[in-house]
Amino acid sequence: MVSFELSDEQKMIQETCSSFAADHMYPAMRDADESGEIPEEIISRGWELGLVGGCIPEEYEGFGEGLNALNMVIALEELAWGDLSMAMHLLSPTVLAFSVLDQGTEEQKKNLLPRYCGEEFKPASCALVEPYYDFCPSAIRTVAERDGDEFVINGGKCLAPLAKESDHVLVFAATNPGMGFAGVDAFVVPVGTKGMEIGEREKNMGVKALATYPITFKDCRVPLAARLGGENGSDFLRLLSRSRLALAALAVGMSRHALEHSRDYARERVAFGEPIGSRQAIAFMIAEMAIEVDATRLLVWEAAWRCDKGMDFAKEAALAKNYAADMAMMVGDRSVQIMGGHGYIRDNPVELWFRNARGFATFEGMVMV
Amino acid sequence: MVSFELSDEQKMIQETCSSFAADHMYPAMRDADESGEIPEEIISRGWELGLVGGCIPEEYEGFGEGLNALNMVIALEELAWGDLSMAMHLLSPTVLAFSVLDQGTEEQKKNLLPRYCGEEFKPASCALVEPYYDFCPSAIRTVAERDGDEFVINGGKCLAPLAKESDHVLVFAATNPGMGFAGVDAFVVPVGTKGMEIGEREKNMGVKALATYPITFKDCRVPLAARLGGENGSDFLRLLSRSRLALAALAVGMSRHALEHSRDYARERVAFGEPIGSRQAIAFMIAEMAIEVDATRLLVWEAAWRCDKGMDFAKEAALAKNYAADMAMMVGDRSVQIMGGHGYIRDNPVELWFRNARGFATFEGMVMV
Amino acid sequence: MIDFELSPRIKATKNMIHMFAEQAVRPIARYYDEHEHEKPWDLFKMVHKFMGGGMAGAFGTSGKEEKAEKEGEPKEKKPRETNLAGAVTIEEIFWGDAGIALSFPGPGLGGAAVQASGTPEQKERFLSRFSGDEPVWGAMAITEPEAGSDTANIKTTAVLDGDEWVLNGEKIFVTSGKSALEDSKGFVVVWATVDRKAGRAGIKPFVVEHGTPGMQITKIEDKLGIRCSDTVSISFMDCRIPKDNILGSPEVVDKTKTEGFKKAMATFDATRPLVAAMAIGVGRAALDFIKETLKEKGVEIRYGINPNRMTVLEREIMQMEADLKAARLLTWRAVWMLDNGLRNDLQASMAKAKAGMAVTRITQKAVELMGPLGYSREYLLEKWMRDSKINDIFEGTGQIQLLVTARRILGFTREQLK
Amino acid sequence: MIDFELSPRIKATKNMIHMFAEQAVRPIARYYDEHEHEKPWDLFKMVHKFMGGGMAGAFGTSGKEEKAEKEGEPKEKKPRETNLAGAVTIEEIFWGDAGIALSFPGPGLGGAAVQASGTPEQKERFLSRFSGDEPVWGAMAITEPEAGSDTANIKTTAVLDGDEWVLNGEKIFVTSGKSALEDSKGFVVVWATVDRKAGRAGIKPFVVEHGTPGMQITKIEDKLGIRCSDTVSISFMDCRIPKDNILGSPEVVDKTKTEGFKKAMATFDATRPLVAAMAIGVGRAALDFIKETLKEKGVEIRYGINPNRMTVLEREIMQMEADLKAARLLTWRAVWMLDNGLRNDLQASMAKAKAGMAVTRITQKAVELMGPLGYSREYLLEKWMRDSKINDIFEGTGQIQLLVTARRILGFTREQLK
Repeated sequence: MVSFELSDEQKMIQETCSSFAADHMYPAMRDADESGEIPEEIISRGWELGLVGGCIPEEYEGFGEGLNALNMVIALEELAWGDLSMAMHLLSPTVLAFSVLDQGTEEQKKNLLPRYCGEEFKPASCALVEPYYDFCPSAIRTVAERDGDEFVINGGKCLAPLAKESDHVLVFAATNPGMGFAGVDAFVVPVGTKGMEIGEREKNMGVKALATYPITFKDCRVPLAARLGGENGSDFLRLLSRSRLALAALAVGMSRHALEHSRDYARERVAFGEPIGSRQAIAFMIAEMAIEVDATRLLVWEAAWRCDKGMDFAKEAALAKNYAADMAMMVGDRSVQIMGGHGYIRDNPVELWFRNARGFATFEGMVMV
Repeated sequence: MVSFELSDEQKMIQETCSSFAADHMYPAMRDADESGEIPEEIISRGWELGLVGGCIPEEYEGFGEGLNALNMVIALEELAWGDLSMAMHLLSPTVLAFSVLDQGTEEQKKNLLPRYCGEEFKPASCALVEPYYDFCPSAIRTVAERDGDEFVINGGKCLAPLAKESDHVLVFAATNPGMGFAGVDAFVVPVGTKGMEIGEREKNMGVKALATYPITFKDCRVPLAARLGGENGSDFLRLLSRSRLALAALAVGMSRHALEHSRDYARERVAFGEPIGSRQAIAFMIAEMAIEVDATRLLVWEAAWRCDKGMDFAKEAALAKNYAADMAMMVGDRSVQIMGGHGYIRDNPVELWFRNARGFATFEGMVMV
Repeated sequence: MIDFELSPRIKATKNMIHMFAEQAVRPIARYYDEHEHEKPWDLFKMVHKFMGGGMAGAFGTSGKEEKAEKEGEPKEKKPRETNLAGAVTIEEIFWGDAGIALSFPGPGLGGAAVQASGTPEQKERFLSRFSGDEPVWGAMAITEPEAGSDTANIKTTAVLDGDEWVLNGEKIFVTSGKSALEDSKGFVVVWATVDRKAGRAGIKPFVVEHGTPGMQITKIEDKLGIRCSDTVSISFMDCRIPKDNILGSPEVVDKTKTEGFKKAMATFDATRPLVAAMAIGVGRAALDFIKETLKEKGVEIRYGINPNRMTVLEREIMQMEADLKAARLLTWRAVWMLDNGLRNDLQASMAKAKAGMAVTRITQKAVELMGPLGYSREYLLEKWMRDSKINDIFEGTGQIQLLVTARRILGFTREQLK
Repeated sequence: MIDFELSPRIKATKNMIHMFAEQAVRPIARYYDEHEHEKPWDLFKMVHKFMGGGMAGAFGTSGKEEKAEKEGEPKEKKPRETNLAGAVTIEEIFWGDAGIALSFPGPGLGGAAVQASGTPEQKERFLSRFSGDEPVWGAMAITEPEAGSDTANIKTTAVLDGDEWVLNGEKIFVTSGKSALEDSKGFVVVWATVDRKAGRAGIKPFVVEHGTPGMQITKIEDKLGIRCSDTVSISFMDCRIPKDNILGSPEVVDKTKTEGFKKAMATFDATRPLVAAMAIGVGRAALDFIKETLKEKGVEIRYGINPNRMTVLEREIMQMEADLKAARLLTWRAVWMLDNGLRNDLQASMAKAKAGMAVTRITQKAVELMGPLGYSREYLLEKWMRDSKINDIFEGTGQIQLLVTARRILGFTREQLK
């Protein structure tokens, strides 16, 4: 029966994440963006929210009941309200951990999952995006060829979060090039493996506080066991779709903050004798921003709900992610426009959201629900 | 040296067409749309403007100095301000006549051009568009195969204006399928030719007063001499581009009228104690409409100017036509929106412009400069 | 607990209605577009017989459902689905055809007004007829030639003369006015002022029965679309109605409290998401048309690839689907709130604004994408483009919806944000 | 006679400037984005030497040209091309880099104000310096913390005390304020009120020389883009300037006539299309980047086919080109009118509104289309997206432009359309 009401557990998650975002993340957002550094303390506090370990069952040393897309998108929205870079940094382990939890072999689970259930934040990276203008997850150019009891990986990646800081990188490569999504597999590659070279930290327009790296693979050899799901491999489209839900949820949270900021500014800023929000041009912009933020959230919720229900949700996740990317740019652009000259100044947060927003069209992987 | 000033001749053309549109076309627009009939008298008066004969040199019994794209787009804008259907009806002979004048053999010119220089309106049709959702002029499916000293035409066409009323139809068919624009030729086919069947008058959403027909070709044989340009054939992309200039100019004229109507209504209609135009939401719509109408006109002028200068203008014409189609729909939609419920009623002209506007995305050929 | 699964009951209705829309409505859609002012009487009788004005979920509830409702409190705990059911049903039926669906018999907005502000006696007197053997229509008359969206500016007057109210004025854009007053034993709810000086506070709804002397239909509009549904102008010249045909109290309360008006607005809060559902139904019809056309041609849509690597056609379809789904979810949220007794005026306006704009865009784009097939009246696509435009206009234009949305979000009054 | 062919003189300048932009400006664009508040002094010297503030066509004319102009009447018959030349030049130089171009030495808006409202003596006194050996900047100070677009609400005061005006107040968003007042022997034109009660009529422009006591730069902004150009806040505390540093008459004419203000607006009418040209330059840079990338990959754009059969990439590029061209033509029309002594305030606003919106959209779309290459600071595309946003904001936001456009088209006054 249709309902839009959060469960008590979800309300709890929402409140905890929301106050953490407001008390710790947002106040540090600007400095983190300018310095490119996220204060240790915020991450360790954020880790205490237990979002990762909270999904991992006890048998793997976690304290949760497994993956729950809806709970996670609710959490992600709140965290991105606080700061996108910090949220993506804090949740960098999700792609590897959740992929293993969802589709890893028992051995992979036992070896890897406990690492992400500790007291301490444990980064993990993933390498999906490639440095081509027309990169497409269905046409990945990095290849993993089987050679005896090894896979040999060749290719180039970019936007791999925390690659240098991590022990492992989940690398997506084509085992059957030309087969589209079905031809892609994921490999757990330890940092330092011969043939895998992590380049200099990337400089991006936005998410400046998030450390991302390019990675090149030259005849990088990994054992068969490194393949997610072992012999059977894994369902890449499903993993991709889970990451799209995560990215869309982040876009909703960040955009919601931009909307709220614009709303408050339009209410308080006086020009020509009245608050600028009392003029239809500004007021209608804000109304449309509000409508699109809510619309995107509902698209995300519905796709996540389908995911949790075990229904096919790949199409819904793609629609939601693409819709979210457009929405975020529209909202980010208007949040600057509404502040006029003040929006162009780095004293104010909107230009940061404007830069971050454009990233969602390009981001794939990087975080997962 | 850059100038935006019309020549005296152009001002004259503009004034003459403008007053004809205001005095004769616009007052009859609604009835013509409802009845599907255009009063004879309007066409015969319109013919007296001499727009077709005025382009045909005396040697072919005309009274002009040949084609002039700029003059013609200026005229077309004014006529479409009056009514789109009437303008397209009145100028239906242009595609055949101007194509022949521009690229016909001497024999074709001598035989055909004098027909369009008389006192009486002389219709002529053209068949370019085909009834496929993805029709594309670069991939025409109607084929003309050479068989001895004849061409054999097979295929189906639609949106052929005044086909039943005309003596000749200029038929565009692929002589080299797969060769794109370069593989297309035009053929002068007399109505009644065996194998060419003109169907029932079409029912369209807009331009209801313009009679258009589907045509099917089953082994329709025409002599080699029927091919425009004879042995050498013709430059189809150039003809297509000339027709795109014409269509774009018509879109500008009709949209300008919709803009003026919206402007006047927004100025006079009072709601909530003030003219609705004194609210930014409506005012900004009108400002954007005005900007886009002017922008499109300038795109059309520049492309027409290039055409007259003998420069390549195919790309410019395509950009202008596509831009014009989007602009016309935006303006048409808003002209209805601004009138609210009154815009939805057929007492008012805006719903007619709304229906006509959508046609420009589909129209190709049909009229030419 | 967040859930997007329709209850079995609603699913069943949905399927039934869809079959009906596909088999009984869609086939005659073109005929009633080409033959404006004709009515599908056989269909009306069938609708009336089998749905007992159930479709009227669109505009308030039928006599039957009305009774059912009396039992439960308005804000009862156990979840109700009446409005969700309405939204789902409406989407299906409007997928069939908007013009015909709008012309269906039932209490309509007039009935909804009686429902919202009538006394039990009035409800019995005015609504019971909808459970009779013959199709009956109820209508609502608010708009006036000079008012438009500006409903506070109503000039039609109601003066108490002994036991009767005397109405004078002119109304336009009355949906199903002819059906209610000439084609059936229905009524129209007329909004008139009992005190011009009192502004909104003076505006009251009055029920005027068919055939009341002094009331005359002066014009039947020719329209761009939804042609099967009649839209009329009505003039009132010394039109006398019983004293107790006023809905709610005749008192002109202080000018800030505008009780009569609030009721009207409450009616709109309930119907706005349903109008959104209408739009969504038409938009879905257009999208389905494109997808079927492509399917026939063996063209598949590659969801999930990089959108910039798609064809224009693919990306447009993807955006249409997302827009349509977004509009539907916003609509479901608004009706769900209503079913659960939550204030939903903001969400109702958001849903209608989104649906109206999304669907006019979708249908206009669809006609473009289908080229000659889109522009030809051989297919219904062009009709859907014409029909859907009304959704951005009636029951408050898209601009009005944005205005209401903005006021609530910014916390501005009508005076602060005009 | 309609003509879109640039005169040989302008063509030559265009080519020269383009070469300069490509070879001297583009290569250092990233450096001055990453090193905010540093200045390319060698480039400035070169610009000053070879262009003699010619680039300043952007913001009023240089001393040299200024002299040249004295000869002809303002509304002379024989066609002038000064402003068209300015627009064409600016597009080329901003194609190179917006931040650096904006930081070029020259009279700037301050010079333009002197030009528009100064006496011959003042023009000589304030503008001659721009023909000197060293680069000099002029700046304009209008905006205040509480005013924004609302220039009529200026709170900075100017009180006549004997032979001096005493200025008090604070200004923000002064472009090149640091360059004018600290890096060179320049000046800033400060808009202050001599009579608060007089509203617009009381607002006058005053020239304040570098190093005038009581004037202090209080803040240098960190910005989203155009980082090479300094934007400063300036405070005035009992800042005393000579009596004859006021531009135009000190008289407060009746409140309807706002002569001083009209002059300022005249300045804006002249500069607005030039700001549009700046936007177009940046937009073209982004479009060129995409087209070159595709060319390298051997991807060709199929102009002329059915747009719905194109790839998303093709159609986006086609729309970008059309938008850019449309903006350029609107801009050329506006400057052509100015060159021919025609009132162009409407066309100037149309051009700026179109250019600002088109180019923010183009650059944002371009970054999306280029995926990881677009988002990376390894390439300049992301910078152009940041730089171009200013074009929809400064010299009057896009909304202000639409407002001005709408007022003129609807024939409404500032009071009728707020």
